Amino acid sequence: MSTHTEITHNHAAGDAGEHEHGGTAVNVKTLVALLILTAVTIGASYIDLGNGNVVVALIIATIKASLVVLFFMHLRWDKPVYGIVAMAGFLFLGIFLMFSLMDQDTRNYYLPQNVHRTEVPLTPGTAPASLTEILPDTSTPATAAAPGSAGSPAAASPAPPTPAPATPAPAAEKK
Amino acid sequence: MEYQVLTMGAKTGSLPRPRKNYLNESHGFMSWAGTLDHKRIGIMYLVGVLTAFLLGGMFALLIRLTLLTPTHTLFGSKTPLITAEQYNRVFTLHGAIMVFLFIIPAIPASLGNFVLPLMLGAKDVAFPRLNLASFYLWVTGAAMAILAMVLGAVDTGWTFYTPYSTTTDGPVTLMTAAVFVLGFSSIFTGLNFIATTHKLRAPGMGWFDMPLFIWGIYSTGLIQVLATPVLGITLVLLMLERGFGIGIFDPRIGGDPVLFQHFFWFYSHPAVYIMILPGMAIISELIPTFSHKTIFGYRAIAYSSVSLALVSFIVWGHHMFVAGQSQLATVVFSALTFLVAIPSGVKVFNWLGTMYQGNISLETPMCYAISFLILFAIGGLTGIFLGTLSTDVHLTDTYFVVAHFHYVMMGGTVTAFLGGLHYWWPKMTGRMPSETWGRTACVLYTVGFNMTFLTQFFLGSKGMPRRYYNYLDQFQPLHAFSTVGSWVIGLSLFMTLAYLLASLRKPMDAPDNPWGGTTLEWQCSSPPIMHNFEEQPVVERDPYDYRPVKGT
Amino acid sequence: MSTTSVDLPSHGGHGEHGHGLGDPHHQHHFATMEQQFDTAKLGMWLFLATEILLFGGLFVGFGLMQARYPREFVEAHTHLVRWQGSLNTVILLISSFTMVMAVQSAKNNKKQKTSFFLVLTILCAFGFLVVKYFEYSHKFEEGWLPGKFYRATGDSIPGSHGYATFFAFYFMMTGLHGIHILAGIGLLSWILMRTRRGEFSHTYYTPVDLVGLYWHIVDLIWIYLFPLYYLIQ
Amino acid sequence: MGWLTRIMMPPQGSTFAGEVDTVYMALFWLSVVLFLGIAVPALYFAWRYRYRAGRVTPHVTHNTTLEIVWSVLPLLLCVGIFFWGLKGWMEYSVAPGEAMEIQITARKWNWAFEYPDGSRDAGTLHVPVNKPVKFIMTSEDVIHDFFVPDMRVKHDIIPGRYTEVWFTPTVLGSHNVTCAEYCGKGHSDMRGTVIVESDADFQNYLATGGTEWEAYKNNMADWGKIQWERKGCNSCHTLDGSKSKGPTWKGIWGSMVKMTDGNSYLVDEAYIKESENLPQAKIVEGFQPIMPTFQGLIKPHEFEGIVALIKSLQ
Repeated sequence: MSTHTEITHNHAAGDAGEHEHGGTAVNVKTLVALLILTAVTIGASYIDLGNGNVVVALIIATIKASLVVLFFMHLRWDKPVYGIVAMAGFLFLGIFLMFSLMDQDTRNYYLPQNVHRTEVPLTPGTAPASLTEILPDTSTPATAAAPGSAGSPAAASPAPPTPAPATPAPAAEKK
Repeated sequence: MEYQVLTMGAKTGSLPRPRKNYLNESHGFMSWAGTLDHKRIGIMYLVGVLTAFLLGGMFALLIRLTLLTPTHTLFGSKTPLITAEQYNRVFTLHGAIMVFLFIIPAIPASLGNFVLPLMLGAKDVAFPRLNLASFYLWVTGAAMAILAMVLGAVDTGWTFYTPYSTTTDGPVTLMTAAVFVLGFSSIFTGLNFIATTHKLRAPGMGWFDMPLFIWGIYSTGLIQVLATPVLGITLVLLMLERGFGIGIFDPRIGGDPVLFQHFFWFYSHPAVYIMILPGMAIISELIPTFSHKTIFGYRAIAYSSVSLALVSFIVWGHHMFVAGQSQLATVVFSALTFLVAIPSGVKVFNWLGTMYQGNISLETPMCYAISFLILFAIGGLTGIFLGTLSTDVHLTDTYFVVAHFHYVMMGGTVTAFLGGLHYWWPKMTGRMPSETWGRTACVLYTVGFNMTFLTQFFLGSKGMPRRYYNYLDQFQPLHAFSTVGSWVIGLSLFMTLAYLLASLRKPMDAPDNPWGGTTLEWQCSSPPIMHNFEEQPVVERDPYDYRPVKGT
Repeated sequence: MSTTSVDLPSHGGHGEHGHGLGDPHHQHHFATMEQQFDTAKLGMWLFLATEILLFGGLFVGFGLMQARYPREFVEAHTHLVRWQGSLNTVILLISSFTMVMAVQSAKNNKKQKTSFFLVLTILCAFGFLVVKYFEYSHKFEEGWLPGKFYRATGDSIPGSHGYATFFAFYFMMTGLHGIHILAGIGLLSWILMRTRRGEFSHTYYTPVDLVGLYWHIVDLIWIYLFPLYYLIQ
Repeated sequence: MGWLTRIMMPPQGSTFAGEVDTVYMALFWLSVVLFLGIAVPALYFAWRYRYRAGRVTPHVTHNTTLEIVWSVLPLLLCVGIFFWGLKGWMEYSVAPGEAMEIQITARKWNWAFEYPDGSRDAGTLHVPVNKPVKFIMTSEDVIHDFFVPDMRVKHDIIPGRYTEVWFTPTVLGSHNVTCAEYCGKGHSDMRGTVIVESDADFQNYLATGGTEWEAYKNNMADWGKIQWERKGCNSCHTLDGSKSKGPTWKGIWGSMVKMTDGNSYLVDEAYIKESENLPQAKIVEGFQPIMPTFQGLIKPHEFEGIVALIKSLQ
């Protein structure tokens, strides 16, 4: 970068509504800050913070984005309306994300009590393996009423010893 | 030129008409196809959307005719008019054409394009090339949609719900691509109008000196810019799903069909306001002009336009109450949905407040405005049934919903569009359309509309699901009545088309300000000259000031 | 849509009515060049807002699918190569810097410097694409592909669709970003050409400024893509 | 007002219907009042203040009090309506714990119902009167929607996932089921019937195991093959003679089979019946005693079908 720093602030073109903002020095400083932040975020990713990693990464990304918007895109000096427009974009994106996540996170995934007799959605004829994994116990009241429920085909077929997904995956999953 | 003040409905007709106007400035095909003039682009858009309306209307009449009898036969014939597969394609085409090719561009891109710069006292929109590009994107999208129609048409419904749309046969990808292109046409129109409103207002015109039509179009632009990109990406995902099986929406490979609905309605609910806000904006012009009285609660109406645009982004989940979204989301979306009632109510009451103690002349545009008030009231009030959770469970996905959104989109937007068309027709063409025919058509339209769609509320309440080809015999009388109503609407619209076209054969007889309006577009000649105003107008008074001015 | 963005700055180029303030770029419906410049800039920012929402849709889809398949997504993240992402981040940041320098030079009537920085920016863009090429070909070899094309083996939850979904988003988001880079190269070359023809000066450099804004938003999107894909492992 | 409700809404068939109809009618009257509040002034003003040349209109720009009143009043009204609707929704969205569970599988373009005891039926749903019934629903292809107008319930059925809906039927007789989410060519023909019957009739119905098998009366081997898949026999027994965890069914009918205890037995109906109920009683040589009992899980006609299937595999 140092090779470019000899380009100095130009004072010649100061006429006709010229707004001289930023300039080489500011641009170089911004670039250096961005590169340092990149190094920081890469470094932070090697430290295991659990969910904190995502938060740290997104906070640093937001700082970097702000630097780009404020200095490279001149919002620091420009009319506020441009900033409002950009913020509106992010605001409505936030609304979209928030409400969709609200649905996703609070959704109830119902499961039939008698899962062993359920025809597997979409792939008839195969055992609903993913569902049997999720079900903690097949001796639910309804099946207990029918003697010999242990004879259900799904229970009889050896279930693959895979861990259950954290959220119930669609029953359509084939093994 | 001073802001010429017109008092108490003084209709000026004796101004000398300039020899050249935007219509006869230049001639030949390229002078239109390559024009950057917002007025010519507006006219081209008008012809385009009216053609789309005609086409979509034909499909509507065909749908109603098919549902006339439970056997879908006419005159004792044995074979049905159309089969179930054809019926599904017809209602899909009706919906897709009406929504994407007609209503969304109808008011902003045609009337808005023509009037917005005039009202602002500007010579053109901010980006004339982008304006023309937007029109050609519309033409491209329309051509693609027509091509898809010729290639067999799609049967997905205009909502493209997955996984039906990803598994059904037909040129779905082409149709989706058409809508994608139309989406960008809409974005560019909205973007252009926002920039125009910000930067090209006449000297002296502050934000609260703008006509309310501008506020409505501006709010519409906000939605077009902020919501339509999400439609774009949704359609891209849908195309990739069909083409490459990426599986975001496909439950077979781990996707979530309800996710598609979130994506789709995040656009398509705000899109409802892309349709209705310009309609409301026209009514906000018509009522003060024909009441010859200043608008009541200017700021409240202006704010309500913007707040409707904003609220429209946080209520999309009310399309999905029984679609498998979480119960919490359903309750939250229901609660937020009721917020819509407030700005809508504010507008309606302020319009009534404007009429109170006015001096109301019932010319054709005003007839449409009153028709709008009645139809939109029904559309809005039936929205309460659908926003309320317990009744929505029963009513959603039935003809009740069909009737509701036709009352809002057709009873609201199309009625306002017709009102606006008659209002600005003299400005656009320089001719006065026949008042007798106009009022007759308006009354016929209102009667026919209520015959067609009021009936459908009862059908829906009784449990008639929408998009049904076959129905139970018990619904036949109501369906038949609705079909007869559709003929009345059809008649009134053909009548309108006929007398509007007929008026073009007359010599130019429209005065510059036939209705006594106070906004800037009535300050230029009818039709306007190429660059709109002889001199840059300067605004010195409120937009709807009907008080007499000293010295006139 | 990227290609149509060309229209935004372009119509500043030819004032066909030519009765403005004497500047050939002045369009008749603007009172001053400054009003014209501000309007173009506002239009560009509005367009950038649509870009944010266009990409945003994919970010939302990614977030929702991540909530659905948290373990698969974390595992799939480890297949991405951190240094490649980091290198591309640095390349794009530098290109953003050269871009802003190009705009500054154009504003100050420095034709040579403008060209120089534009060329550097274009070179950075190609560098980015080269890294991307190696990244993609690695994914293709290993079968880490979207949706039904997913062929990789050795996942810890065999048969789960979470992996294919992750790579669907990976390819769509980086792919859409890559298309924007390509469009950016086109735009940069176009203003480079116009710079060499000497069309820009301190009174008229709108296209350079607007392409600069576009290029920065492409960088900005990558600033979010980078940690989201390469650093969460 | 009962007559008006009857004109406008379908017959009331469940415990939800009363609540939904009450809210509906309340909203109806509210809408009528508000509609008149808008339409009557609009038309009256148009007549009362009709155009007179030279009349000066007052210059009233706004009235803040009035505008606040007509913003806040609708808001309060809406809050009330929201909570009223929420009340009905809460009942609708949470099924009582003791509800009987019936599984619905929707596909283009029919309904399959499965009862807790494994009985199945297509198109016709039987439920006992005055008892809560919960439906766990899934789709095999596209999104469908289970809509019973008389019960005032409706819910989408989504492929790859289960959704739930419930009601307590209160009126004996048959009620229509329709699909309310567009699903293609046969969408409008995707109808069914809910038969609400007394508890005794319902138990009687279950004892016969549904009516689905009647379609196969003349071809019981096909019915047996369906059972072979559904009951999971296919996971251990093949039909083509190839080896699996259990003996193949091909060619065993009427043959003598050697057991691990050294004896041989004739494969006939009695032997198959014993294998179904007491699988560990006799183990075919060369196989492990891993088969679970199917006692009580196979209805007479299903057994008949399986026997017919084995007979056909000569």
